[in-house]
Amino acid sequence: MAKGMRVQAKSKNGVTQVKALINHPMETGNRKDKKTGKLIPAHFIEEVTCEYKGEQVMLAEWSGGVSKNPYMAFKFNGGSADEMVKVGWKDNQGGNDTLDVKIK
Amino acid sequence: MKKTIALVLGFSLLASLPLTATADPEAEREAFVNHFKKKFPNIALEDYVNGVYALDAGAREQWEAIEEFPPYEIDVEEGQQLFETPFANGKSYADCFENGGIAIRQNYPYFDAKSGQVKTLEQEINECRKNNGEKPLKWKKGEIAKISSYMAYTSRDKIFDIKIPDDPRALAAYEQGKQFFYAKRGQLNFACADCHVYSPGMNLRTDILSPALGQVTHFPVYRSKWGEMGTMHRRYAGCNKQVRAKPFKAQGEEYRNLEYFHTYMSNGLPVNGPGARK
Amino acid sequence: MSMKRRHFIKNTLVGGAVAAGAVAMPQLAIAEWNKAAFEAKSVDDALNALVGASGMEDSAEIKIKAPDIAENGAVVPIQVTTSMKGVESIAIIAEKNPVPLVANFKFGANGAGFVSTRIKMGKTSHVLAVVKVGDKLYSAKKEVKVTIGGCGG
Amino acid sequence: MQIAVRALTAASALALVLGGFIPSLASAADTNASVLEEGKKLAFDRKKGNCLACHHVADGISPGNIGPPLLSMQARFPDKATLREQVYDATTKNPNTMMPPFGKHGVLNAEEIDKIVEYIYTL
Repeated sequence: MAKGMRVQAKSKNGVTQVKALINHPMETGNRKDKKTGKLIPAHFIEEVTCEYKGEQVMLAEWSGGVSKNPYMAFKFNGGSADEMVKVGWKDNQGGNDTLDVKIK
Repeated sequence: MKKTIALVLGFSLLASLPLTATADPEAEREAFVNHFKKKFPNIALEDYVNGVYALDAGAREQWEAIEEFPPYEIDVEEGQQLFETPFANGKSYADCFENGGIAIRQNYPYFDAKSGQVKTLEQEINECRKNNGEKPLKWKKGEIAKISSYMAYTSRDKIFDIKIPDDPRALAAYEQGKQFFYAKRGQLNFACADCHVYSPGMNLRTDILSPALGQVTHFPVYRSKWGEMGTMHRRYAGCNKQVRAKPFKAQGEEYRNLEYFHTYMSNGLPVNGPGARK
Repeated sequence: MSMKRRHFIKNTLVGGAVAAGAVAMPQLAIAEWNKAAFEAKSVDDALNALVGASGMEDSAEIKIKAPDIAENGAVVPIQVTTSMKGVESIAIIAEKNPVPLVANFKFGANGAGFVSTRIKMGKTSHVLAVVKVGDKLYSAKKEVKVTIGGCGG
Repeated sequence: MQIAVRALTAASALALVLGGFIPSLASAADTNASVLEEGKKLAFDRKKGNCLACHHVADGISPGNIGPPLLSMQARFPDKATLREQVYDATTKNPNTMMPPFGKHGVLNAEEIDKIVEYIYTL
């Protein structure tokens, strides 16, 4: 299966922009199942990180208020083509994933 | 027996259509396109592939923000993997389609002289599975929508070229699709055309109605409302439900004929699927 | 638009991810997700739990790009840009959400003052961007109207 | 029911004229106020009248614009029965109208239509 995460990193004028798209339900825990009427348990990404040259350049903390199949982008000073960045996430149920991509 | 009744009904419906005898789909398509040109003189024809985003700047801005990294990208990638994974018998989807299934979306749906029916891309995806001993997929979402997304993706920029062959059955299918499109239905009594031909760009509460021209070009779609991909027939069923009509079966004759007419009206526009919609 | 988009996507499909990393998470700078901040029901409580203060100063150096009218409250694109130096974090808050604090992005010394994401909004309210520089909080806000669908269903 | 509501309207008009001086009419005025309130609720309810889907109403949030704004209703419909028919089945006047035939198709029952008509007649 395809990985449930896609990452792009692009460097321009000494600034690198990292964009990530993650397949994730992002359930807040406050939503009811339409059929059963029961609350759907919370299941959302709590942390997203990005590492560049072994150093953490970004750490995001999220609530279930980030949309389903979440997207995020950020920029950091530095980075150039062909170097690598690593993006990782973990959710409140212990799910996690990482992906290394080359900066373009 | 049941079939006979359906057929008789079908014919009687047709007989009641004054246009049947003189129907000229190409003239009707031109009139359809001209209606939109007149209604929106400042919208370029090619922009209709972008649906409602051709008409509303505020909505377009959000859509462009989403297209920055569209949620369907993961689905296209999964669709490609599904498409390329061989069946148990060693064959694959590519063996079932012209040109290995690549860049062919613009030819669907088409009238199949052998079966005397309109055939859609999703239908042939499942036929391909069946012919190779695999179980068919569910019609409206999931794997079929992903495979169809990938196939649409490989066809981007190809121009829709739906043909209505010189066969009374093909013309009848087109006519039935047209009649479906213009018929009021459901408790709320709406025709497809009411919203999408006569009122595109208008607000239904805060929903902005999309123009019928070009609608088919961006399917399948990832709808934020669904939080996932869905096929054209999933959307038809949703529309029917919204007007409180009983939806027809996905890939049943009604929706296939509707898709035939609906797509024919967009002939000349490029494939732009899969799309992202609210 | 469609041309640019096609081009863009083709690029990514060809380029894409080159290698899947180890499943282990990178070392995190902090140990625990900030439960208190993300369970707070008010903006002040959330900020106090998050950064230990809630006093903010409006800043014209923070720009929020968000729709005037959200097409779908479940997916509202929000982009925050700031030209301030030394940005430690950017928080995105939807004032009237049951849990107002939606996301907090922290940066190392090389943060470049830009984040973009898509958030859920239950109803029309202000979206706040709160930027932490040193001990101070700066903010900007923008109202986003959440739509009401036409078909009654 | 339609007649009952009309009687109520007459009573409330009287109540308005006489103000609070006649206590026995106060309850009729209350009833009428509640009819208007219920009518408004039904008119705004997305699963019922859902008028705001297409019509602008003075204090309705985010209205649509497919139909004409609901204002000057008494001037536009000197005969309230015509307005009621428009809500009940707009297709009698115009078969191609986009307005759903609320009564004919059973979206609303007669009582609900009466209440809605009472309410929109005040606009």
